[in-house]
Amino acid sequence: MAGYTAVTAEDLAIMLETIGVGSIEELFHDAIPAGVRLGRPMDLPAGEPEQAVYAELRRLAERNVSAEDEITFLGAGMYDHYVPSIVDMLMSRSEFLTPYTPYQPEVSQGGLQVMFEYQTAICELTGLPVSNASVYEGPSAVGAAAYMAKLANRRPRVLVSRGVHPHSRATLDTLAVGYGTEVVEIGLDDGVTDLDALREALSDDVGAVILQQPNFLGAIEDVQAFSDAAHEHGALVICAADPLTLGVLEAPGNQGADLVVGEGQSLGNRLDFGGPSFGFFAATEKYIRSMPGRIAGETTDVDGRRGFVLTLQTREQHIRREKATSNICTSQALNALGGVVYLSWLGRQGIVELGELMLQRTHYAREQLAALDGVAKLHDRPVVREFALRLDADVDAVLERCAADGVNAGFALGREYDEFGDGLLVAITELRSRADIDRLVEVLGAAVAAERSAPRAEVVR
Amino acid sequence: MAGYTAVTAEDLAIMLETIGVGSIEELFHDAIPAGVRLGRPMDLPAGEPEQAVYAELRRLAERNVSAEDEITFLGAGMYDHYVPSIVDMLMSRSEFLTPYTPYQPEVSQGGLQVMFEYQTAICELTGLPVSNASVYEGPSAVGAAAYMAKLANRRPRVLVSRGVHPHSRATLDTLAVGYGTEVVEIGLDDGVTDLDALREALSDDVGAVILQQPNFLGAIEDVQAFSDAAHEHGALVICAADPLTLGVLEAPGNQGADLVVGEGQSLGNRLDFGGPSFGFFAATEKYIRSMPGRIAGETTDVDGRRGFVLTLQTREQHIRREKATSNICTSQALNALGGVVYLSWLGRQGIVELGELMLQRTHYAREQLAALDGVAKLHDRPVVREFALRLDADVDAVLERCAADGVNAGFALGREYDEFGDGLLVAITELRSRADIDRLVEVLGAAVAAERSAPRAEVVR
Amino acid sequence: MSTLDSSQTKQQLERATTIFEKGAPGRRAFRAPDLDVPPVEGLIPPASRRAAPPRLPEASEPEIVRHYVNLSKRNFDLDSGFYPLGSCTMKHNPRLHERVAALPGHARMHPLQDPRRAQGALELMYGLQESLAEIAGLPHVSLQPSAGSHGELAGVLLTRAYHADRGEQRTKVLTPDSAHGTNPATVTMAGYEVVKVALDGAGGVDVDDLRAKAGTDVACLMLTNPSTLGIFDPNIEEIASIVHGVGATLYYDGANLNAIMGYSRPGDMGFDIVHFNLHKTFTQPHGGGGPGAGPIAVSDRIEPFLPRPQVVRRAPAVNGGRPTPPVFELDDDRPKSIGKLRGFQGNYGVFVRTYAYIRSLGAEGLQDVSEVSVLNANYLLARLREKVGDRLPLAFGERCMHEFVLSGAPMKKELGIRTLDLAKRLLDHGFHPPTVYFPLVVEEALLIEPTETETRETLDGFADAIAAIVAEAAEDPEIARNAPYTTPVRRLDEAGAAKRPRVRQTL
Amino acid sequence: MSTLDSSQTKQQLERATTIFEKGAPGRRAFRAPDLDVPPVEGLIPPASRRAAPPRLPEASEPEIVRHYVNLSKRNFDLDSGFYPLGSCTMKHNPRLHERVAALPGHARMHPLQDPRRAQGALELMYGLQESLAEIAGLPHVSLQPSAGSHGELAGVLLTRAYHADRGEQRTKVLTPDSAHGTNPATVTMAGYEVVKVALDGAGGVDVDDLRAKAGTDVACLMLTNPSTLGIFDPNIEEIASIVHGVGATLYYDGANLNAIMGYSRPGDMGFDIVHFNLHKTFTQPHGGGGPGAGPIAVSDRIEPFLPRPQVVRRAPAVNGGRPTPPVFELDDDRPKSIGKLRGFQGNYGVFVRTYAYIRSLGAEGLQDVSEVSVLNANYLLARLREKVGDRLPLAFGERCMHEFVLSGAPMKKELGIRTLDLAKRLLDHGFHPPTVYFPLVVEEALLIEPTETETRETLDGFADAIAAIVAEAAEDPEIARNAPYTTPVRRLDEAGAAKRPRVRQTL
Ligand SMILES: Cc1ncc(COP(=O)(O)O)c(C=O)c1O
Ligand SMILES: Cc1ncc(COP(=O)(O)O)c(C=O)c1O
Repeated sequence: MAGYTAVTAEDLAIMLETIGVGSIEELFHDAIPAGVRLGRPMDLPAGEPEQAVYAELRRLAERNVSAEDEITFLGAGMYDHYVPSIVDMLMSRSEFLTPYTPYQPEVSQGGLQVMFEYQTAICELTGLPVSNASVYEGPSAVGAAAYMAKLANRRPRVLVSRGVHPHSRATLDTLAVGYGTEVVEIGLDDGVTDLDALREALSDDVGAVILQQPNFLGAIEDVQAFSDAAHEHGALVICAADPLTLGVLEAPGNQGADLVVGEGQSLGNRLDFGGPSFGFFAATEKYIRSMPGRIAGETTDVDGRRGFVLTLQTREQHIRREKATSNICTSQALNALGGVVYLSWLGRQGIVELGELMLQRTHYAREQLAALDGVAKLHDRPVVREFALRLDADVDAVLERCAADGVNAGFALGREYDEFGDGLLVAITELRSRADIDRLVEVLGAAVAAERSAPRAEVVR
Repeated sequence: MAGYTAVTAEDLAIMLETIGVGSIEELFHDAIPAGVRLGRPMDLPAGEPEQAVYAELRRLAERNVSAEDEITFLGAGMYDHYVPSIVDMLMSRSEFLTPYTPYQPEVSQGGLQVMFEYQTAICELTGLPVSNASVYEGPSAVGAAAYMAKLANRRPRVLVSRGVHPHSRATLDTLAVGYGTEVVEIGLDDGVTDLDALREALSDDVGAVILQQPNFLGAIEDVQAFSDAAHEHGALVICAADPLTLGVLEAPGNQGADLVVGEGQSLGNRLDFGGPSFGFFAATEKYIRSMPGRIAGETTDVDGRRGFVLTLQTREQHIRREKATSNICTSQALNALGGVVYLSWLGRQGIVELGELMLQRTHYAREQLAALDGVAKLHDRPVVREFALRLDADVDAVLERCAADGVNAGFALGREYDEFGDGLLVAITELRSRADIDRLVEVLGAAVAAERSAPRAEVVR
Repeated sequence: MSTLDSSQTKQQLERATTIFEKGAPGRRAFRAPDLDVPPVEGLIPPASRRAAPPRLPEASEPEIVRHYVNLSKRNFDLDSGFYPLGSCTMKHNPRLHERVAALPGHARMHPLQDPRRAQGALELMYGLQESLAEIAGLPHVSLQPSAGSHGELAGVLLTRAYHADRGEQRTKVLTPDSAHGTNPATVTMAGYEVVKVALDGAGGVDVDDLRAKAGTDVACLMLTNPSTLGIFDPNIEEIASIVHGVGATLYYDGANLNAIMGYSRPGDMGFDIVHFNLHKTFTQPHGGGGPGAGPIAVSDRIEPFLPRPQVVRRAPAVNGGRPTPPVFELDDDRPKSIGKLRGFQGNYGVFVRTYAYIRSLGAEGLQDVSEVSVLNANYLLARLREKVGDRLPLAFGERCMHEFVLSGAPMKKELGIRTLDLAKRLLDHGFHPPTVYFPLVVEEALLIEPTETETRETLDGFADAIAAIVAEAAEDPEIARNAPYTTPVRRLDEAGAAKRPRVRQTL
Repeated sequence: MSTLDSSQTKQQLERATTIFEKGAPGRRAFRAPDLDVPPVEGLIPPASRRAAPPRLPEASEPEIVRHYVNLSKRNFDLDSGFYPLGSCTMKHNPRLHERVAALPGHARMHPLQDPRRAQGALELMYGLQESLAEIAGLPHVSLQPSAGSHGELAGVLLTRAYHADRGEQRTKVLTPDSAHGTNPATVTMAGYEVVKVALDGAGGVDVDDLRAKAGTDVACLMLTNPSTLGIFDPNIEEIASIVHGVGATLYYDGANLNAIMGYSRPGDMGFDIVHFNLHKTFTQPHGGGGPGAGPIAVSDRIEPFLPRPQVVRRAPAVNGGRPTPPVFELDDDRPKSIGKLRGFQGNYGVFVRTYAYIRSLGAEGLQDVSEVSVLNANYLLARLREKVGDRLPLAFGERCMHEFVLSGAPMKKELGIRTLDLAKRLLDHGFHPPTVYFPLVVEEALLIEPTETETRETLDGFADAIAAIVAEAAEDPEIARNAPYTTPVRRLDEAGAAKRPRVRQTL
């Protein structure tokens, strides 16, 4: 057994005497009715020393093929970026890692100021004046945004682009059942949201329209056109965005979006097989009192010193309970710290340079790949860091061949889009060099060629 | 180029103006005579961004077969122990990682108290009343100890057991040339220092005798007998010890040793391909003013608060210069912190339990291995955590076969001892389970068998 | 003796400056990799191209490090001191967990990796599901929810799906007064009406009130047990049977599971759904407000509706006589599922830590956790009763589980200091205060949860500090009323902050 | 306003307690793995068996963590503030280096691993040797020495071996007054006599004195350049030629290499041996007093004597047409070698960090380091002259390299505060003081080295603080004389500590 308790035999004797009971069991037996006592040890493996637990977790890690083990072009919502060492260092400082939510601001100025700085950075990126201090992650941020829209205008319906991440749409569907919003999907037209279809579906019953920038197929959406259409009907515009593209892409807040939300992982957070990362949530001034989650605000102390507090708490569950704007409590403060440290590290010029590098490499990769036999662009729209292809071969089989060559060629779109059963989504980051891309071209080209010449085998389960 | 400087164009202009020069070059050209200016860029690879440097260092790491990649029984002075996570965490705290030697005690109480605690732990382990705050590492600690003996009694000769680590003996030889001490080796007799030879070599010219506990062949030395013999001639007894065995072995300080020194790596320090780790250096009261290195002492401040300072600094180079007891300045404070954190984690009972575990597994491994065909004990002496075998087969070839099976069977004694060309030194730690040992038995047994049956090949370079 | 300013500490003298106020134009830490492909202009249509770079900080790496390291020193943290925040289970965060979570095979693992190449991650998640199921006494687990409140939302949505599947339309969810705010907030978000159940005189659910309110329009009862009063409800069996009797589901807020592991299980009490706070009971560091994870365990009748995907184990195939290892898969094919609550498979990094914790402690260790957490709470309670029992009486009963609630009402009345003042004054003593003004049912409440990882010496020191503050207030209440004095900033103007919110820096 | 004790900070109020004073009998953090072999009694002969367990601490893991985390907060550190400790090059320590050094392929690598399975480590060491050789302008490098002073010892022992090999017995080593204490201490340890060389009026070596003392009994000149006065010796070429003229070796103390990278090289100045302080110039964190590494670069004539083993590269073999990669080996077969200075191959973990640093910066970046370190020093010097030039004049000359020495003598005389007082008062301003009372040749010396990683704002702030202290002393010197006030402890009784040394805790 390993443990972190500290009760010695002497402690125990003194403590029991002080309490006035004869044994620890007594405390439990007095409190827990006999009918619901377990009465047997739990059936779990025996505890192990630290070295054994380390070995076990290493064993499991080695059963995974991580981005450290292959050249990966997998993206689709989370991206293999370089996490700078200072992010790890700061996130692992006890003073940031171990406190609770800053309920006592006098001894939480570090965390509170980090939130304030984070909010500032998110506002600047998104082009909106208000940000909260984080929500869970990207897809649930979309669901939370639609709920906020519901609270704001009580309209029964939201429209969501099919270019929005499938997980975001699925999450929205799930949550909307709860708060009673009807979700209507707007299809794609050649890689981007079908604006005509959107206009057609819009009405004064529509509380919000939701799009993603760049969209799931990597394409740049015309946010302004989207906003104009929606605003004509008084609908809120919710834009899910990839924050790391916002050094080169116009801020959605400057293109009419009322809410800009999204997945923050690309900002200095690990992949972690999907989490924890953070979601961001920014809005126009009007919605400041409808936001979910913690918000840090600047103020002064009794002596006039600058300080920070959790503010506008009357929105929140612990004050307003059933009337709260959200039920969120614990969110992702530490991950958001990682985000703002990353953005500070990247800096004003760096975020543009990084965006430009991704843009150029993505263009290069797209053109090189599309020139392969049996490979074509799925759409021709401008992209930033990810793009979709069509393969004239079984995508899964091609991916399997590439994997055998140490290359993860991307995401099989058929996993989420029936209409793109032949689709492959390829993501580029600053970690994928031209040499990596050339390798992908070589490996994918060979795999497609092999699949096209191979007699199509029966699919065996 | 990557860098950590912060001079913007505006900074530069202001700074140059303040200084009163027109360019940075001017500062250099004014100061450095033309004849010794380089006049060309240095011929080094171009600087790279963090991600590229990380990738390069990972590439190099992967060209190594570390203790993470094989089952290793390699010891011979450094051991693959589990380094608890709290050691890493504390060693990487900025507050411990980045300060200099504590020259300003008012803002260095953390580091100074750690030294004091470390010294306390080393005293307790070694059975001696005085410890310094660390020296570089094990072998040079032996050299430093002999120098201290020289300063103490000015005698021209030291005797050193052939059971002392070959690197310690080599270091002693190198340094003794400098301070003009003659080094005479005392041979081994059935695995331990030949006491008769020692007694014979002793005279009143001998300033110190040096032994190692357990010795390089893993055997427990009779420190008391050694001390008694040496003290008869007024020679100092210097015992190099493996500190992690001192939970089960008597403290050399209780067996007459005047100085106990050694390699601290086994106390919570990484292997690091040989360093940095730390050396420890403990002595009887008499030598407190002859010690090398920093020593922390307890004192009080002007208000009577308990505090710690570097003390007895008149021994040191920065005060006494050519009359100093040693030239050491920067030593191994951070590694010593790792050591005392490790010892705190291990604790009073833990160091005994760990010693006992090694003892039992070592015994098991030794008996199992010695029972193999073509394998015999090199000596029959009691051992704690390491033991020597003789193989009836080419040792290097056997090691190579074992390595191919993922097992590093140990250290070929022939690398350091001509007389043990058939010798293999096998080390056991808490990380080598019975299953690992059984695997070694299997693999080594097969390797020896294969070598014995194979026609002896010509040695090809 | 003269100091820089004898009335202020060094931290107090430093005006807080943000990272945006540091640095200088042109400074930077990041260097981009060289552009290694032929550059092409105009890849982004002008209307979509950002005109000016976002005004992010411009600072060197050393400046950034120093800024955040110094900021960190303006936080109180668990690695530095006692943090008895009730309902939050501020127990020691083992660093082993950070080490294993950082292994590249976990940390740099893409969530959409082909499951055949993610067997380690899936095996871990499956193993964790199994362990949590055993701890909860409920057979099925979804790891997906991101925190406790997210688990609650999952639970109420599951309830909705369950009733809908049976063709029932229920409208109400019952929850007692002592419930955490997330409970009613969740109910609203999930489209139900909150109905409050009263407490009885002992702090438990008022069974008569429950019986009165439990009709067939009730979809669910949400209960925290032990409650936020630190009381294990003695009528738990009756409560369960009443709720079952009307066909509603039973939701167990597991925030307080730290009190009962190995002693009692929500499933055995008749509950259908329980959430775990892995960031409370299972040592995930709180990170100053997350991340966490809020897995749920459910009964058979709820299982069909669990979020997708679920991690499943396919029976090891027998391959030419030799059994192959089991294969783990992500099962997305769940026709009755409520769907997804978030992206991907949940906060895997948190699962790694929890898995490591459960493997470290085992059944015996987890039971020890509960034993010592209850022992420590009762010991601290006894010490406080002995010292300040008249001024800060226990709100209900005689003993407690892993936490307890004192009322500051007599102190307020007799000494003229409020619970808030006591809390602030504790800061000067180097302790983090308990949770204050929660649960709402106790006047001037102090909710104290010491956790099992604290020593007796620490508990004694805390009791002494409380006693000293109470004694001090008897002399001079102004001292506490104006506390704290030694913190980086003193009492802050929260009302002003809310009135004219400044939630970002003007750049 | 009333506080706990208005005249003391929280840290000052806490009595320092050691880890041995914490915990309680029976507490523990470590759990041993189960004994998995049949236990055998009596494996250690009774006389060698320890009778009672060593009285190590008995504490739980949370207690240990809290103890050391709190202790850490009683340190000033470079990640929190300016640390202009002259001659120590307290530059930013990039965390990238800690990350890469921790990779198991480096960190968990046994030093006696078969070199064929240690090719990464050997390639790294070889690459580092090459880089250091280029930076020094000397063709051969040994990485073995553990610190600067160890490098010095290596250098003087090499000198001895060199002369011995030529059949010469020389007895003296020259070193100027401004030398660091390790220089003369090393000379003694290596069995030579120290002969001091005077300085000229400009702070350089007095060439006449040198010429007078440079006889054929001189084995070596040890010189620091730029000197510890921050002065690049203008007569360096003449100095070298005088020393060469008498057949002695030239040893270059490279502690100050940060000033000249890319501008000038010891080898090109005629030196035979130079040591590097990887913990100064190359960012290895100082760790509160180590670890460091002190590699040496040497000329051809010294090379045969270098310590063993050396890392060598065997020319890539051509294997059936395809060239195989180069193979790195440890060459132990060096008949003239002075032998070993320590175990194994040196402080490899430090080499990893240095290698990463050199790869990050490249030639251009290292030159930038020197440029900005000199720029920053001259800027700070200019600011200080402007503000306090009369009270704290520059000891020699007008400008400096990467550091400079002020004399506190006028301040002492005119204001009645010593350099020590100024240093202690700086602590209250949140700055680490410069090196004080060194070099010895300057009265009341302050040796100030800002390094290249500090911003202009920080330098300005430091200059302002010095000016404020000087101004304050003009008003009331007692303030500085009794400083510091805000540190965890105030001035300590060092004399008492040395008189009755308590160097361990009585258990
Ligand atoms: C009783 C109780 N329920 C629910 C929650 C909400 O959990 P989370 O913060 O993980 O969303 C909390 C958190 O404080 C709690 O104490
Ligand atoms: C000029 C000079 N030489 C030598 C040394 C000694 O270096 P180390 O501390 O690495 O032994 C120092 C260290 O302060 C120094 O400043």
